[in-house]
Amino acid sequence: MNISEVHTELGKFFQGKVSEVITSGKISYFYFDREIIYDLFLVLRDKIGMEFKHLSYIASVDMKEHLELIYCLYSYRWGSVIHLKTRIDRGNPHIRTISDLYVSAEWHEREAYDLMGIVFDEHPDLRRIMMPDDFEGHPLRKDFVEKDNYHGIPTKRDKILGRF
Amino acid sequence: MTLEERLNAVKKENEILLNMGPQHPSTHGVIRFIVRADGEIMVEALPVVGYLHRGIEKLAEMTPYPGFIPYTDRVDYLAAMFCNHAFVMGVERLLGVEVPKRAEYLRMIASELNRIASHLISLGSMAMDIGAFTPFLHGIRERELINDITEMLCGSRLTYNYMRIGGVSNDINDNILKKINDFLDRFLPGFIEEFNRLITYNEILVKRCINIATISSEEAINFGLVGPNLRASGVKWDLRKNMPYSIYPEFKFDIPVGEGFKGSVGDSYDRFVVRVKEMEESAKIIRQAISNIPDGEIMAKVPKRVKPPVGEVYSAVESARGELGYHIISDGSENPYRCKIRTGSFSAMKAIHIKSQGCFIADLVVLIASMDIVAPEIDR
Amino acid sequence: MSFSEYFENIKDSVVSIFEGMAVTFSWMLRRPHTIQYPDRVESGRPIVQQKFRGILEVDLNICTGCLACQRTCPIGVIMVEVSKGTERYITRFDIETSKCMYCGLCVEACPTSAIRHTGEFAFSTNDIRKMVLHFVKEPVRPHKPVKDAEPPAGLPVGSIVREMIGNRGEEYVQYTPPPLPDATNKTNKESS
Amino acid sequence: MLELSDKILESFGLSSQYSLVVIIILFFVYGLFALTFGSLFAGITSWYERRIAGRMQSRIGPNRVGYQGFWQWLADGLKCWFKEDIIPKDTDSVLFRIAPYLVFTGVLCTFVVIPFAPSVVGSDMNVGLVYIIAITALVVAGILMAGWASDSKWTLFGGIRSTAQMISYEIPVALSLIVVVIPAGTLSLQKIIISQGGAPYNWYIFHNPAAFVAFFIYFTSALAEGNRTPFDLPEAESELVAGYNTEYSGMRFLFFLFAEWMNLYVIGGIATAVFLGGWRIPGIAYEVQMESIWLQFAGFIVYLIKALILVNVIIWLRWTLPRLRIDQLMIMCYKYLVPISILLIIVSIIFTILYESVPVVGLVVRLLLFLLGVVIMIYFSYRVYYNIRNFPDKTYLKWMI
Repeated sequence: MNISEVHTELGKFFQGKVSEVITSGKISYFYFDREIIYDLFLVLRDKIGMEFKHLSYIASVDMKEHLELIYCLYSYRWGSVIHLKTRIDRGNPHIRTISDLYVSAEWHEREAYDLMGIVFDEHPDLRRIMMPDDFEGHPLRKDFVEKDNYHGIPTKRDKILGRF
Repeated sequence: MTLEERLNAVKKENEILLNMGPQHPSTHGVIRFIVRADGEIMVEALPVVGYLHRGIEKLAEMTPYPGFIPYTDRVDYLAAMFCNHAFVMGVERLLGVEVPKRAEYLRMIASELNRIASHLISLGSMAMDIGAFTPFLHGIRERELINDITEMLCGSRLTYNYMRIGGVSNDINDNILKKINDFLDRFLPGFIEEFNRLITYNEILVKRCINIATISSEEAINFGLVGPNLRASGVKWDLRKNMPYSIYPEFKFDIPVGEGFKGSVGDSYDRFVVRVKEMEESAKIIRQAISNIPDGEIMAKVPKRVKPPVGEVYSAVESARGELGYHIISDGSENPYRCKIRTGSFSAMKAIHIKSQGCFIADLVVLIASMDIVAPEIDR
Repeated sequence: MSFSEYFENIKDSVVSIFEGMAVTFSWMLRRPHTIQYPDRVESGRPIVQQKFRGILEVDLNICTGCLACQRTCPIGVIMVEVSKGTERYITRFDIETSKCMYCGLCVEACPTSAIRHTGEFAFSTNDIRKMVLHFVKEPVRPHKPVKDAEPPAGLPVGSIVREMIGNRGEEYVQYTPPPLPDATNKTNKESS
Repeated sequence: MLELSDKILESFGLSSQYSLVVIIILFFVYGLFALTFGSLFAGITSWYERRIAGRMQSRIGPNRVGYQGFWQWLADGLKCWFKEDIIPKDTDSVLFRIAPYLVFTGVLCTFVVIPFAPSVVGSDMNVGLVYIIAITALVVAGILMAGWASDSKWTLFGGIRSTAQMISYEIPVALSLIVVVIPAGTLSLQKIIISQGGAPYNWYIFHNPAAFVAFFIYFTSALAEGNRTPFDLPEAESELVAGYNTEYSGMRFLFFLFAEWMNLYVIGGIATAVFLGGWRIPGIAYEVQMESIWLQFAGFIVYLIKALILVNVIIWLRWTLPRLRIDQLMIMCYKYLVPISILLIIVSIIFTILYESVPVVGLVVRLLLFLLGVVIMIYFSYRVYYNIRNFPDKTYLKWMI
């Protein structure tokens, strides 16, 4: 069940909302709109022909003008893997959570929230996962500037050799 | 919302709030569990992670491709060979470089040796958490022999930095082959049988591990478990067989799957036994590989300054802790634009959080050890 | 909990404890694998293997000053300064062993393998600034590699570093790069 | 002790009204002997245990302080003596201070009854065994105090777990000892030893099948009494950091360790006295042994060797077996040990009656059981040989390196 069959299958359910299959480098993926995320993953997970039951990871990428979320799904029954992408504008980075469909999504979404600042609505426990709770800013963004010190601890190391 | 709010929201009055803090003998590495216990029975063990977050993914965006390889060792320092292999394979796919056969063999031998070493530590520390200290040291003693071999092969005992984009850094010689043979003769029939007699069939360990945190196969897939944890729940999925990479199709080895050896399918005891069986399989693979290493050079022609074309790749490797994958997005420059690292222990933490409800505090220790989580893999 | 299961449990635990004790007792009669490291070193087994990546060392007679090592180091631990002008001198070659992660990328990048890993690893000091190894005592002319002749064999591996590690006991003295012999042209970069 | 004091009185020719003074001096001397023997034994066992653990884990163990590290325990003792023992801020300081001494005295008091040699014993009470079981209750109180007073959740867990464990395991200890008291007819340890014959097959362990099983039940439940693996739940490092003695440091912590290692000898001593024929030397009658001083000393040595063998087994068990969980511990006590030991008492009664009516059956059963013991030993050494043969490491018997 490779990506193009999945794409045609989904094309029937979500006409306008699913973009064309794009292959860049060694991965082929397609974009989908933010609103249909819940139904899309419900179909992907439970439809007999697809059964993508294992959500491998959610990668958040900062494409400078907008943010992107990459979902990677495995179907153990058919032994296939597909990647889906969705665009999120930097203004209000909101998207619905899929942690009620995939339990593993909860922590991946928390990481995306913590490091990239994408807020997942109806997430059961949206907290920072890597950074301390009172940390401002989202480190993985391209425009993230690190402050000089955190609670008085200097974040820049003293330069012995003047190089780094 | 912050941690305090989360805890106050669910606080009941007759519960004890125990802090199995970052420094605790049985949380493997720096992980903290806030245990809400009612007497000995746990209501919830809330994991708090992030103490070992070095921001390797952010560092990837600042270092050139060849320079990033030593960082990949630090993602999972107990099984560093797999991290190298996954990253290097990803970049080679982007560049379209064909790795010489001999290099593939050397990579595969080093990785399987590293899998045995990692399993020895995880089995030993599980036995130690349950109280038996001797199997841990027997495991460490065998691991020392592997450390010597890798030290002779690539110069370092833990963070190997052995693989390069397009091949491997050092070649193997007869001395190392002889040492590997000695290790295998010692390991396969002798050590594993003795380890089983000493601890695997030990009734106290069996009683402590059966029916603890039993994870069914649907649950395991939904939790996103990978590697031995997934196979112990009865799902026959191993990247080396189902999505073959490198030269694994040329070798005959089978995938141990949990069948409820003493308790039910997918309990902690199954995970323990599946890891022991996996060590045997790895030893068989190495034995097949040593006998027919092709000769040839060990490094493909790769430009000094690696600049892969624009594009993305996701390369995954069956590490000791399951699927370890690098999602590399390159924009044609010298540094990767984004490098997402997918590790096995990250999703295993969620399984621990859910499965810890309702079992004893002593079982939380068994559950953590049986999931074989390692702090650097979670926090990256 | 039927009767058979009751006695099954007892039989299992007795047999498995019996087996376990037989295994540990058999180890009582064997030689321990650990050796007394500082006092007694086993002759057969080297402490550190031949290819061990220990503390870095630079042999300046065969260093061509090409700065390849400085470029490949992912964390910028090597600092080399070569003076501009007609006669080029290597005025500064420092390695911060406290920050180095011994990954070995610089050794591979060096064309004449001037920089190399030694077998030394015991190097602890009470002041971290002492861990910065300054290899240039007085400015040295970079080595001109002859086209096809293989590079001349430098000093034995480890000799330079062993001497440096040896005198780590003295007080720390602030390092000042040595002046050029005839001070014709200033060094290209002021060390900040 | 009383006859001893009368003998001394005649030898000095004093009249009997000084007997009270002599008895007090004798008790003081015996107390000192018990204290030094106990602490010396605890110290040396700590070094011995770490060496044995080392060899079992193919490493060396402490061998720097003195010849083969023999003075390691003295070094540890002095270190703990000079170490600052911190009393955390909001602990219940009175209980916190008393707890270690309670535990230590609890274990030391059992030395009163342990028969070192035919005439050397604190006081040969005729309620010896019951006294031992009663005095260990002091240890339970001490541990609970330590657990509660250190005012931290972990020590509270450790304290409650260990009290539950020690109280519930006193029952199988008592019941399994009664199995031997029935044929012996007396509770005092000296008389039990006297009623056993010298030759190994006359020991009470081979007296009847019930006593044979009772030995193993006594041994396991005494291990649980002394908080030793596989029951070292209270100070389970992997879960409770260090159980009830987490907050202790310095000399107070050492008292807890003293108690634990002294307890080893108590377990070994009682087991040898009751089951393995104490200081009886094979082939020598009791009366002959009472006269000559040298035979009494030989009796002391024989007693010591038997006890040390058992202490060795205890240490060996610690480095082989994992730890039980708290509910498995309780199940094992109330579902397995207590019912079986009650059953054994009945079987022991039947056998004692049988032996009264037909004496030759007793001899036959004893020989058969002795044979069974020897067979077990042979099978065990075969298993050890099997292990040695199947692993490439060669044997190496130069013990101390």
